Amino acid sequence: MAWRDDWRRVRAIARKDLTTELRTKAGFNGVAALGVTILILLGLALGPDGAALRNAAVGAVWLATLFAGVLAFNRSFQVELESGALEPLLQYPGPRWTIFAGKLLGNLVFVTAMVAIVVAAGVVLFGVGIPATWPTLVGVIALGVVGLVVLGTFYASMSSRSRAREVLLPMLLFPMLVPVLLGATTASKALLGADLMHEAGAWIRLLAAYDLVFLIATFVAFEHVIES
Amino acid sequence: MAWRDDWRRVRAIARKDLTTELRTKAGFNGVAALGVTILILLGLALGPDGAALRNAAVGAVWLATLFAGVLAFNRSFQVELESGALEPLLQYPGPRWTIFAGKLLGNLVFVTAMVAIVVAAGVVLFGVGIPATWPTLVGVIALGVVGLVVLGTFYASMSSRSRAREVLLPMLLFPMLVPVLLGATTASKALLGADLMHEAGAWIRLLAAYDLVFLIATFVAFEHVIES
Amino acid sequence: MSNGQSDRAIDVSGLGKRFGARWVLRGTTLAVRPGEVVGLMGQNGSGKSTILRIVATLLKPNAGTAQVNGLNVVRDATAVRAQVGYLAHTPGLYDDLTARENLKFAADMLGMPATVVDASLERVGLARVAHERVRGFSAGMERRLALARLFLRTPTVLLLDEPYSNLDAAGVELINSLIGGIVRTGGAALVALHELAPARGLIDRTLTLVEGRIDAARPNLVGAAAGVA
Amino acid sequence: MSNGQSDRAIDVSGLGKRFGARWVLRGTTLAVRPGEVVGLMGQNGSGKSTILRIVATLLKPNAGTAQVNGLNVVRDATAVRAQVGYLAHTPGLYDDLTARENLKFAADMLGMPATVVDASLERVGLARVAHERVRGFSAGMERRLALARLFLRTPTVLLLDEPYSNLDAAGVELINSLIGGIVRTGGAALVALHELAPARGLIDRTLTLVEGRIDAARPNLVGAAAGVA
Amino acid sequence: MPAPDRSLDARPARPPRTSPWMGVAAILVLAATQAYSISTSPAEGDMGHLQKIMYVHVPAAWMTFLAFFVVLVFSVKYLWKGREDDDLVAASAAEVGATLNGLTLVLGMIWGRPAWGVWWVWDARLTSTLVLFLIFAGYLALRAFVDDEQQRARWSAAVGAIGAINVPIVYMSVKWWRTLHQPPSSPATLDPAYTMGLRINAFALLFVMIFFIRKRYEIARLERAAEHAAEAAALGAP
Ligand code: HEM
Ligand SMILES: Nc1ncnc2c1ncn2[C@@H]1O[C@H](COP(=O)(O)OP(=O)(O)OP(=O)(O)O)[C@@H](O)[C@H]1O
Ligand SMILES: Nc1ncnc2c1ncn2[C@@H]1O[C@H](COP(=O)(O)OP(=O)(O)OP(=O)(O)O)[C@@H](O)[C@H]1O
Ligand SMILES: [Mg+2]
Ligand SMILES: [Mg+2]
Repeated sequence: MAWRDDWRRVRAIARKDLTTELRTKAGFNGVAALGVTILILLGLALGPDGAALRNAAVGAVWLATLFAGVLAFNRSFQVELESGALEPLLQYPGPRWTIFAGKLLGNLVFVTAMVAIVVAAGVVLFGVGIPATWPTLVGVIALGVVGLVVLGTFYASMSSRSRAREVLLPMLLFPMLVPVLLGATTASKALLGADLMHEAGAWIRLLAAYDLVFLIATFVAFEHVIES
Repeated sequence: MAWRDDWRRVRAIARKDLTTELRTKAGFNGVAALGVTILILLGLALGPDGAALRNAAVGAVWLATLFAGVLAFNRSFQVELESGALEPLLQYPGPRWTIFAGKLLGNLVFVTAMVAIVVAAGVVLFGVGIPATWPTLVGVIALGVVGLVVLGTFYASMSSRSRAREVLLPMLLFPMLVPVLLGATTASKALLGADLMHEAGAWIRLLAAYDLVFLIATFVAFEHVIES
Repeated sequence: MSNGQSDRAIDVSGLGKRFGARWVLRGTTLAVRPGEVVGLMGQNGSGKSTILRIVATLLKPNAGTAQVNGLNVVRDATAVRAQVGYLAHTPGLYDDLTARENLKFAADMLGMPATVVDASLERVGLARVAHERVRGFSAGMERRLALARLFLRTPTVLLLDEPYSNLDAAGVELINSLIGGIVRTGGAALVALHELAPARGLIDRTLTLVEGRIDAARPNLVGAAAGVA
Repeated sequence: MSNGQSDRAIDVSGLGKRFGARWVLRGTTLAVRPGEVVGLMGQNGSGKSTILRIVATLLKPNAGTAQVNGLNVVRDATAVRAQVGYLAHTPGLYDDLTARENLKFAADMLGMPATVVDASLERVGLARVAHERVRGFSAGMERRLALARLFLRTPTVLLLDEPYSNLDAAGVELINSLIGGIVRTGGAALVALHELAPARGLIDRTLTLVEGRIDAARPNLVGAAAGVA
Repeated sequence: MPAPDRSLDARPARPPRTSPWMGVAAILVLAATQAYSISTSPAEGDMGHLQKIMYVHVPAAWMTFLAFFVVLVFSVKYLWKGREDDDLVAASAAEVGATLNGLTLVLGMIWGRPAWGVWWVWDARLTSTLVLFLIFAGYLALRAFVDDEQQRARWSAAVGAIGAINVPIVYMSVKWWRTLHQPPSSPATLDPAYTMGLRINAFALLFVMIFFIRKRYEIARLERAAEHAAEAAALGAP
């Protein structure tokens, strides 16, 4: 009973966020287009050398995901702050973790869709061959996305309410995501090289452990953080 | 007389924006720290190979400047939108170009200071040697910054008033900045290589022309754009 | 829901709140009995909204306690939220959702059935624009929609922060019927306002906030020739 | 400043405005003479704010014309801005600047000497918090600061959108003294409001907006037993 | 009037006071060790006396870790108990830790320039030290950008704890990232002649660290005490 109410809250929040994103159009298309644009800029800035580019492709894809993702997280709480909707949100009865779970769910859907587009663009633009191990690669991407979304949503819940939100979120988030970035790029590279399966395995375990640890830690911490 | 009034308006706007940035602290320190963080992320994403990194240094510095700069531009108009300050701003008498000029001036000061820090960090982190032609290099950087700020401020004046501002600005801006990015990176690389002075010369002329064209164009277009 | 001590719907005692170094509330003590409507008055910046926000669990006091139906607003915040209906200065709506979507969201969060949504929209007179986005709403339409949220369920305690502002005559009647409905079911209301006129007849007594405390010397404006301004 | 045809401070004729496909104003015609104070009434969402925003040059009409002292608000927008003082629903302040910095900025933009700033702060009763950031201001304090901007210079035409909301009795007096001052210097005021009580004595006549037009059938509320609600 | 509810914001009766002797002693030991080690230990082949940077560089790195561990402990404690003092200790430790972290970086870079010919290499230890610095720079930035004390305390406790949890993960990942490709260009292995000086110095720096954390904490406490005195006045008799 209580669980059903909570689940209804979680869904309501996720649905509201996704509706807003779709409604504002820029929301999804914009973030995805931005991811692709960043990818292209990275390609341009790193120079015209084909082999070097292919080498940098994986890193570029993850960086583009990261930068575009930050925008999504900030938006997700900013929508609450415009015209003071956060106060009513906090004033509803029901446990606070439902708010975090709802935001998390919305962001997860959003970022997953965006990553699909950025990865596709990366494959095309940088001429990356799809390896036989692609299901594992999808797993790596999923683990990376979860890590990104969990910490991104958590930090955005604070930064968006501070002065200087646009700046504070990446400042807090980027250093924390170093393991995700390294794990995801290195594992992806190994899988694309289609050789060092063992190497990828270690990184995948690291990513999974990372996701689990921070999923638990952020759920515990959120209740303290959301109070004003 | 009228000119003096207009100049007073320009200064008032720039001063107000810079005061707000300093006041919220995050403003400058945050954006600069973020630029450096992005630089480090680029270093991490591109892998541990020293020589490849040194090659990518110039591109990384310009990309970090670009990404951090976008935040500055967005902030500069967002401050008008919070609690509806844009309407009073538009309601003041006096020509509209003063608003653009004021914003431009504020952003120029802000981004110049940020670039100084990012460049210094880039020199240290990527082990770039400072060439004898460094005054020209400073000139290239200045031209790049002007191009970035002129277009950034102009597009932010529109995007910040749309829904989805955080996303729209980079979407509009990044493609427009491709010539600046290419010109600035290629010229900088040539000057750092300290050999192909002729190549740098052509790019510098391109940058200068680009800045001039868009400075004029944006001043003309702004009057139309800012009306609601 | 409420436990035994329900002889006081709202019980605020020795409340202290500071922002930075400045103390806005300095030991405010007030009580509202069930069935009672109390007007909270005071100059701009005197702390009316701050009191309401503390009782609504949105702000933590630095000293003193506040209780709603015997429940402490800090320790039993979740239980308090289930009993309190709060209308703020700002409407707190999602601009890119329609009026109906905004209310549906509130119903989901409150655990109310979806059927109450349309009834509530009808009641505040926004049924006609139910499927328009809130972004284009006028000031009064936004206030009405915020108000519609309070019609979704029947709280036992109402906290209204200058509810009459921006509303036309029909909107004023809405507020009064909301208050009247709560009082009839034995609930209580604390209403911050500057002018008694629109609420005339509904407010049982007024309290005036001066220097962060309820001023005992100020007359209870109700019953007196209460025209303000 | 104003050119010859100054027998009408505000002259709105056949004004049409639509948002998307919905026409909010459908040929509104109204005029305010110099020295006159006109109340603009109408239900929530009837288009009062829209008219004021058009006259204040913030919104372009889709049909019809609006003139201020004979100047067209679209063609001569800059000249109109120099003559109009507009108070909106929202205060439009910079949260991270202090009260004084906000006003100083306005003075710079208006081309007024810096000396008027402190006088204006004093007048609205915010001198005490002149060096505090606006972020922590109460609703009424923000309204007062927005009002202080209007005291920086003497416009010939005042456009006030529900000026009394959120203000305490002293704040209401401020608004009335602002209107009184303008009228005494031969200026005019168009005031959107829902309730005449706070302005009593100042408003010369009222116009009521119904379905996007001034309703000729509605009584001029001034002089009648004008209690609203 | 009833007494204010202290449970909301528990605080000790009086602020603590650290004897300045601790600081004086720490600095004296530090200075003495420098003098001793610089005079006795041989100048190293490649770098000469520049190598003495190590006597501060290495202990500073160790103390950085220790200080951030203190942040972790007191942040978790704050989230658990909600006592204001724990927040202040965590904040003090974070400031001191970030300073030591910055010192490690700067000294390392000054050292790296003659040793490796560059200011920076993307070595595992260097990179993870830098990331650690950024994590806690973010922590301090957060503290600077939030005005309300209770909110600041809760947020920074969460950020501090979660940041500290990440430290070993960052270290591991950066190490793997490096070592899987080429052997680390790590600093020269330690000559036993230096171990003694290093150990003494580590203790000296430990005392310096404790002294600064306590001093910083005391200042914060005194500020709060002043505010609480103002509170007592504000809430006193009508
Ligand atoms: C920015 C540059 C540098 C940074 C961030 C840095 C960081 C660190 C850190 C964090 C430690 C402690 C590691 C531990 O005990 O697990 C350390 C130890 C040490 N560093 Fe550095 N370092 C830098 C440059 C250098 C340079 C240039 C040298 C000498 C050529 C050097 C020599 C040492 C030595 C000898 C140790 C002790 C090694 C040990 O205990 O095993 N460091 N450094
Ligand atoms: N930017 C906009 N986009 C879409 N519709 C708008 C916009 N601005 C106003 N409207 C619509 O125009 C109508 C009139 O709005 P306006 O704000 O002028 O009303 P009002 O008379 O001031 O009402 P209130 O008394 O509630 O302030 C409303 O129905 C509103 O929905
Ligand atoms: N978040 C905040 N930060 C700093 N100061 C605040 C904050 N919120 C309120 N204040 C201060 O507290 C005081 C009381 O504010 P409050 O909003 O409670 O007043 P009010 O009685 O509701 O006034 P009004 O009639 O103008 O709405 C004001 O002086 C205000 O400046
Ligand atoms: Mg208030
Ligand atoms: Mg209106």
